[in-house]
Amino acid sequence: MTEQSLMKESSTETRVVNDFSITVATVNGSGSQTSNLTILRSLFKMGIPVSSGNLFPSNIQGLPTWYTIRASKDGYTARTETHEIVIAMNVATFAEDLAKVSPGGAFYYADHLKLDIGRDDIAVYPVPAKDLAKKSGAPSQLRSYVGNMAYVGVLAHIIGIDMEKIKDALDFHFKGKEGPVNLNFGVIEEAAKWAKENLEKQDPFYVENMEGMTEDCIMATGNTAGALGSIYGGVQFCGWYPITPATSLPEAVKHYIPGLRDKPELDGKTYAIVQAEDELAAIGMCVGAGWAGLRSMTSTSGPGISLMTEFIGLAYYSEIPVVIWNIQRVGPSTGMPTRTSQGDLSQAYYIGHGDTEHIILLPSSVNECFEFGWKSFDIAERVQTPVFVLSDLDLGMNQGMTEAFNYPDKEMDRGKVLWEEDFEKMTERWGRYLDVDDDGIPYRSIPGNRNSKSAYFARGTGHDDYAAYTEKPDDWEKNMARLVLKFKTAQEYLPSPVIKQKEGAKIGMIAFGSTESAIAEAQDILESKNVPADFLRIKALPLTDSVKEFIESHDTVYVVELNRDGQMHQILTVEYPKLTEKMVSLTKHNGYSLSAEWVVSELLKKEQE
Amino acid sequence: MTEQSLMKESSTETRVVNDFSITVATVNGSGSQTSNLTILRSLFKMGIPVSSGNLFPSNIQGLPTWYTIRASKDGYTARTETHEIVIAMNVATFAEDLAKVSPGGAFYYADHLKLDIGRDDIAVYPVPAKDLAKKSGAPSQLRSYVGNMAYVGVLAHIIGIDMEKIKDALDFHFKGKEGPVNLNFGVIEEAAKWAKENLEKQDPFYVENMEGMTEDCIMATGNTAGALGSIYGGVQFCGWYPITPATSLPEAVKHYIPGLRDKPELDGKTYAIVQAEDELAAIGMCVGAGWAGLRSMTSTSGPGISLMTEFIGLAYYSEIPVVIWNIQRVGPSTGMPTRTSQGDLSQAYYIGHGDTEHIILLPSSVNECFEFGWKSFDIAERVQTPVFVLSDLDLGMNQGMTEAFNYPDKEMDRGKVLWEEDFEKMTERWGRYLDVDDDGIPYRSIPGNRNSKSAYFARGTGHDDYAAYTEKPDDWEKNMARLVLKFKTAQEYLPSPVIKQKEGAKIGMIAFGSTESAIAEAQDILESKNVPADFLRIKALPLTDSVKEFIESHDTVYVVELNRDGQMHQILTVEYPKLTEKMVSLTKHNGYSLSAEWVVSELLKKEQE
Amino acid sequence: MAKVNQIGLEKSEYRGAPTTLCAGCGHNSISNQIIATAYELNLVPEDIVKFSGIGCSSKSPTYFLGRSFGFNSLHGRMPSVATGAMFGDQSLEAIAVSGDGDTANIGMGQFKHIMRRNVPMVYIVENNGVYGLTKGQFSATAEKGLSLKSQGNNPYMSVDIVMEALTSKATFVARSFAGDASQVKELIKAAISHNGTAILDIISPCVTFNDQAGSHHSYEWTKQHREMLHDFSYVPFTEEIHIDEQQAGEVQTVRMHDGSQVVLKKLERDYDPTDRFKAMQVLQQANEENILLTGLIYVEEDAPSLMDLHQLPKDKALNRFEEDDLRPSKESLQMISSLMF
Amino acid sequence: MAKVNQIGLEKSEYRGAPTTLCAGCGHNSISNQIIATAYELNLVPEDIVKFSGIGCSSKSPTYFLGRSFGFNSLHGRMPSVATGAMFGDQSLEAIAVSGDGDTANIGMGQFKHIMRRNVPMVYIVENNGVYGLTKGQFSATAEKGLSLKSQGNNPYMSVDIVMEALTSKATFVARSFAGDASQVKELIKAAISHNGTAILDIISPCVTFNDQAGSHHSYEWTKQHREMLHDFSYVPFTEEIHIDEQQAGEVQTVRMHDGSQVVLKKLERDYDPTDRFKAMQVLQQANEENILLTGLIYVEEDAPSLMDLHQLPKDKALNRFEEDDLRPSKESLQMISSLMF
Ligand SMILES: Cc1ncc(C[n+]2csc(CCOP(=O)(O)OP(=O)(O)O)c2C)c(N)n1
Ligand SMILES: Cc1ncc(C[n+]2csc(CCOP(=O)(O)OP(=O)(O)O)c2C)c(N)n1
Ligand code: SF4
Ligand code: SF4
Ligand SMILES: [Mg+2]
Ligand SMILES: [Mg+2]
Repeated sequence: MTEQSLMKESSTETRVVNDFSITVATVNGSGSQTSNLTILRSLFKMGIPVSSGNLFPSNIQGLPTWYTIRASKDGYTARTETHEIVIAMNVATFAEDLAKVSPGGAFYYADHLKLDIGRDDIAVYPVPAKDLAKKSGAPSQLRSYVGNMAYVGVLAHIIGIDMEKIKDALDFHFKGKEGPVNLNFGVIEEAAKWAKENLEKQDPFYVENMEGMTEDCIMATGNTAGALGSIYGGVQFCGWYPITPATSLPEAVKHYIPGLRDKPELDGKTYAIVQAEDELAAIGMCVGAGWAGLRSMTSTSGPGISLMTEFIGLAYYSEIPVVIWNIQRVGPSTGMPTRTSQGDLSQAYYIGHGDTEHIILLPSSVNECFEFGWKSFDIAERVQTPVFVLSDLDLGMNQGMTEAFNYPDKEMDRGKVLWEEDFEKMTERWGRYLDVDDDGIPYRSIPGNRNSKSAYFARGTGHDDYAAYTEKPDDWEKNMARLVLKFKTAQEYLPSPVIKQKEGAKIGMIAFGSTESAIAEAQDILESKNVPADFLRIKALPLTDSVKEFIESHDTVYVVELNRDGQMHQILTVEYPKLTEKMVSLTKHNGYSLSAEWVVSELLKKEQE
Repeated sequence: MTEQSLMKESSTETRVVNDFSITVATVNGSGSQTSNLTILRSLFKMGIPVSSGNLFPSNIQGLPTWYTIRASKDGYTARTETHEIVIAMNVATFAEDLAKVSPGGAFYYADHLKLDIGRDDIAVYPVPAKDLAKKSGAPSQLRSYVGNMAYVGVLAHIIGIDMEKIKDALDFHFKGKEGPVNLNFGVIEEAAKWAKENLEKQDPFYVENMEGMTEDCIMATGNTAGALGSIYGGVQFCGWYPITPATSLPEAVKHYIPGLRDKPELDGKTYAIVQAEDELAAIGMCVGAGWAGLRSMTSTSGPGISLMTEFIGLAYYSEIPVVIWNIQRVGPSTGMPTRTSQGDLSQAYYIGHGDTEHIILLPSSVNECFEFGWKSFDIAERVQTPVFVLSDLDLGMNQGMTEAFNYPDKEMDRGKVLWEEDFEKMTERWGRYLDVDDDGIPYRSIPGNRNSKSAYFARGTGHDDYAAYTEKPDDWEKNMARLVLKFKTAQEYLPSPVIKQKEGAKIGMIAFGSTESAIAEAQDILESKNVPADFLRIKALPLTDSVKEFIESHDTVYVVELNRDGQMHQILTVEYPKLTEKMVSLTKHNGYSLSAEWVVSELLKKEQE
Repeated sequence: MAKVNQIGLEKSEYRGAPTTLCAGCGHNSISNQIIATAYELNLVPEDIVKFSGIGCSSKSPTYFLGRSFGFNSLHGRMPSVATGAMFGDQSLEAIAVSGDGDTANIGMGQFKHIMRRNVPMVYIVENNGVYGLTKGQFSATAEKGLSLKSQGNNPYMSVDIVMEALTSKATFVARSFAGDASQVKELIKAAISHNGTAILDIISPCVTFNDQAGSHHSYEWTKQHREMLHDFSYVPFTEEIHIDEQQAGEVQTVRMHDGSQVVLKKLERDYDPTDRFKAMQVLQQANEENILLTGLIYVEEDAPSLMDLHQLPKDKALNRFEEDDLRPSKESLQMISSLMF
Repeated sequence: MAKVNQIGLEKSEYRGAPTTLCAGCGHNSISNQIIATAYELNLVPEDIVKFSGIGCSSKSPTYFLGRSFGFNSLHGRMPSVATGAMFGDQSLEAIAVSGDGDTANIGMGQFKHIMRRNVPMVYIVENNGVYGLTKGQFSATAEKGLSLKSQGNNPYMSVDIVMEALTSKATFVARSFAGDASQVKELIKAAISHNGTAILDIISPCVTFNDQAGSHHSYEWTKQHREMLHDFSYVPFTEEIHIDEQQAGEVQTVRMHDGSQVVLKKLERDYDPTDRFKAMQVLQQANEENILLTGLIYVEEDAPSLMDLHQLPKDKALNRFEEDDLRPSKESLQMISSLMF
């Protein structure tokens, strides 16, 4: 550190350490991802809890994109409404980015963007991106990419990122390949040096190595975690069709599965991954595979789910296990493909014509994406029905800090499946849809079973206990009533809600999925404002009784979610009609992930009403 | 009439006149339809209120089918649980049909089915179907068809159907063609003569000419009525795909439209009907046509609706008028294609990923199918959104007595459409999605408008007031909030609920669609049991305030519907969370239409709880 | 005692439930030939799996092979269901039945894509030019200009299943006529021996809605305009082929993947079913001359099937694998975690 | 003053919003040729309507003809939307843009069926062998065996858009290459003159995901393996054609529906674009020789379009009819009621 900056440092009363956000504004396709990940990873390696959010456009190259890193010594990972540090590399959004900086914040900008600053409530740092890129000797098509490394260096110097950790981050990124590591690190060092020589610290933001918060953590996206979870869940078939933001999940399955599952002693693969021609075919293949006894999954987003409607109804009614990931983006329709949402909840719960009901798992963290990756298969096979895993773009595509994945703590549950030996022992007549155990779940046989009593003709048309076609009114009713019972039984196999209590809380919050981080942070803020609130997070639908008890035991319960119509609130209303007076819906739906600030202010507004 | 039967008649204390049901059991594809329609029509021509129900299998030929005619001097048209007269022509269901006959009822059977009767609580009449068919001299492939005329004749004699009216019915059926009329009438007369000579009246059931109930009525199916309504509504484009029970609607459009709409002064057609390759293409064409300013419609059933999900979301969000008839059958999945249901209500209301909401019209009678046929276009174009018309198999495919169609009492409402002259006058900048009138409904222009300011690029992606692509959070929120307002505005264009009151009623019933007849009958029965109940029939969703008032003003309101999960009850719960304590769900879902008996007994059971 | 085949099964053991299709429907004849094929080839019913979509044709798998698993899926979506299911047990033999509406209208996309992937299955299109089950509307295979009383005139160009299959590079393409029991049967046998998607376009008249004399899918028209490409017979790999010296020049044999062979005796034409492009040419000509060519139109025996491409284990069905092989070790997860920066 | 065309419009009036596609993307070149075509043919922008599905290619209609209506519809479903919309105003000229994924994967069914109906429109497939917008997965037109770093090897057989169009009896089929501006432009002009579905398969390299030298959709491969069927030029009906006597034997002219003509000058091959079957043959051969044939591959000018089949009024757009013509009289309803026994 230079003397100057040392001086500055000691003179700054309001030194802010490890608790601010950094937003980088660039053009997509310009190669800023490596730079941003390098910052993120080096902070993480310094022991600082971090999270990231990538706000990118729905095209491939040339449009504005923003990458935000939040460093939070307290471990908060939600989006914040304030922008302490903004790095402006895109001329098109320069003014907007400048305006965004919180008073007292810091503004870095590529110095070839010769634009007016005109704000004196912030610190301003130029970044000599173009010069350094030129100096680096990188070939011209790589210049903007290398130029992006310049802001890493300048930022590193000004806020004090540990250079060793930057090296580690680059090493990781380039899988140890020396060439690119050195090239990039060279530029970063150069930039840091330049900053040291030319810039003066004017803002209060610092990072420092810390301990105790990230040691057991890893960093991954929800989609990678979901893919790995699926692999550890024994996925055997994945039929899918590309769609943002769901694509990276099956692509990660494809990437990781050979290394994890191919074994020399097997004379072939224990899985198949097929990129289908569209979502109807993807789910059709999955339903076929699920029927044929494979652990089968697909991953898509809203438009894909809509196309799958007919097949999901078939799977519900013919009772075929299949796991469907919906990485939600903003709908209706094509909507905003690169923005996050919790808007497909009701659709998943009720999808299909006729009376239906579906199991939904609601992961809230990268870690839980892994967990539900494997659990979803157990549940689907146990209950013999489609299981949705509702993630979202924010959780699925952004690198998030998370506890290391836990190895499955249960043996695989393949459900009620009968093989040859079971049929040989059987004395009664087997019926595919016969409720033997009074739990609504029948026993199934699987094609390939060579026992001559095991075969049946699966169908989406009316069928009786023995899978025979029927139009008899009583057969229909009986079967549909059994399905209701089956979904009651299902509850015992579903993850229970988690409750975080605050002392003296009379009010509660209910939420689910990726908003957990914002709600948990809001809980702390509310506590500090003397409005203690308990928090129940729903992990699955259909609901279990503890949700009801939670509502009953509070004066008011705020149901907070990222959609327009308050879909979870609607579901709770239908399920607990007697408790409707206690429930208040809080919704936000503009494509951004939830912030604690918004939750706090909306809730307080309602409390005052 | 013979002396004998006259004698019998006068000695019968419990003479039952114009108030019983006739069920004919045959094999499908055997040509019994003409016979059954002849009975139905002749009773109708006698002035007796009649209704019919056809319980047919999902195949083309060779399986059991039952046709029921209800004659009701009081004008009740719902299905009844009792079978006063059963005509058994099918050996496969003989025993079952025999068992069905209500004690004191009458059983007619084809006398070549030499089976045991073994019941002495009913009247039994053989029908010499085979002999008469042979005698008729009809070619052999027509014998079973002609044989069916035999039961018409025997029945006619025993219950006293007016032979002139039978002639009228045949005349109508064969469009006056003498050959077939005489052939069929010959067989019927022969059979009646045979009956007169060989049978003795043993049952109390009679028909008699009556007046005052059917004079203003016609007889049609809901699908024919819907087709005609659409034609009078000015349908310009119909894109469809065959599916039971929705097929006959577009087929009727195709049948009737040339005669009604082709005019010599026009050099072409004012409509186009395209049988698409599937439902995705059908709705796609309709959305294209609706966008291009045509009154556009489709007709399908559950599986087709499921396939249309993505397109309906697009139409909702890009605000394109289109009318979608769903002639409901039993789902989920392929379910029971030839059985009736109200199981697609929730699906229609919420269909699509993301937050959506749709307008639904709920016709309860053949006449209302006509009315909603034309009104649906006015509403769709006014609100610029898809409009569902939810009919069902029972209403759509069965011949029902109905008031004659009323000519539209309003001019066509083409909604807020701007043509060249409007743009020429315009001073402000036009925005496709700009809320000029503060009612949430923007002004639209239509392709083909040659004013250079009129063009816009329609899209299912995020758009601003001017239809430009946007990912801005505020744009998204603003537009979605406007859609909410638009659907509030929509209420004023929707048909209001109808209420039928009973004196002193403290309880109410809410129902919709084709169950009206059963509920109205139940109301009378309940009244006779001193349980007066008011009845509100919902004609459209979103709900209007009078529904709320109705619930508020009763102690208990029974929401009666033909599905498993009580879908309307769920919607009411979501819409009126504060009134949930008052609402009780009554559901039945086995493929049969509702009977008043069931409604009464279920309601009384609940009342006693 | 009833006659049994080499594995001791009576023919009745290959039947299914009684048909509910119309008397005289072509689909019933095809069901009978499937039954006969399975009986004559000594197939174990439990080694077969059936697939169908929705339609009269798609109902028919209920009426054969009652001891085989089957899936009556969704309208037009059978190909995807079959694709997924065939991964379950790669030793199963798939027999799929679809209709012309199911395949060429709503199912066009999946039909085309299953051929790209060469999913191992016999894919029979019971082609009657109409939608039987929904009462006689035109399907995409109805000839342009066909007039039906309840439907008027068909204004649109027709789809030729065989040409579509050839264009999609299907590895086995044949056409037959439900009225020709022996040709249907021999072709199904060959199709079963094929390792990949075997498309069989079988004209199967709908006697209720499209059997009037002029219709290209009627018994009468087909009988009159049909021409056989060759005299076709199937020889199981257990039997030897005897060919007269005299006949030698007149006969072509094709060796199927499972070792069986098909013997093609020359009739009018010189026809080589291993040349896809010639096949298209001959067909196109025949179409122009209003001739319906039947027989084995194209076969390619060395293309890998989908299961080959995905390198499934040879000895054990994928659906028999258990936790041991499906869940990676605990150590591997630690290794992976350490990679998750 | 900027140059204007015969109807007084500057070229800029045919442009749209600035492109958001990658620099160098083939799709941008095609947009430019659409703009040039419309300008040169003196088309009134308001007489054109644009359609697309979803993809980078399908975004491109935003970037041309900003004064024309357009509909950016759903992935793979543009054909149905266009079909319905074209009934609205039958005097409009439709220009549709799709991608290979949009057309040959999810859209295969609608693509095939629009050709059966001969919907009047220019249907451009901007064919790059990958899904650009979702970052480079294989589409169905990717050649078998194509290897991409992030995707591995493409195991499935490829779809040939032109062969599909020929099999589906499309009435106008052409192929070109985004890198050949003048051929693209002349073909679009001819396509616009065509009364029916005009399929243009244009190889349009994705510089971001599939432009490596070996790929059959790269600039380099296409440039090297391309062969023109003929020297193609379009002559508007306002101009006369002059053909040297000397050239006479070398030249074929095809009269388009609107009176314009296309002039085909013989190059290497003797090629007659009015013989569908020959076209298939020539293409198939070229495929085997690894040659990409470009030019007007097939044209049939006398087939009725969908609008002809539906006998729409000639003088007035269907969407301009009002209550008078659309609602039958009160008397007619009484008449109908009396028929409702
Ligand atoms: C999604 C969907 N749309 C429509 C239907 C109604 N439907 C049942 S069978 C059928 C057509 C069958 O035609 P084809 O495949 O030719 O079989 P065929 O009856 O002629 O043997 C249709 C449209 C359906 N079951 N599902
Ligand atoms: C129903 C649906 N599925 C998936 C997607 C995601 N998606 C957007 S574009 C695209 C592929 C586009 O490929 P192509 O048509 O070849 O166009 P290109 O981008 O290559 O020009 C996909 C799969 C979507 N928008 N909608
Ligand atoms: S309707 Fe036609 S296709 Fe269906 S069973 Fe009858 S004859 Fe066969
Ligand atoms: S990703 Fe490919 S197709 Fe998309 S804009 Fe870039 S170059 Fe074009
Ligand atoms: Mg058919
Ligand atoms: Mg592409």
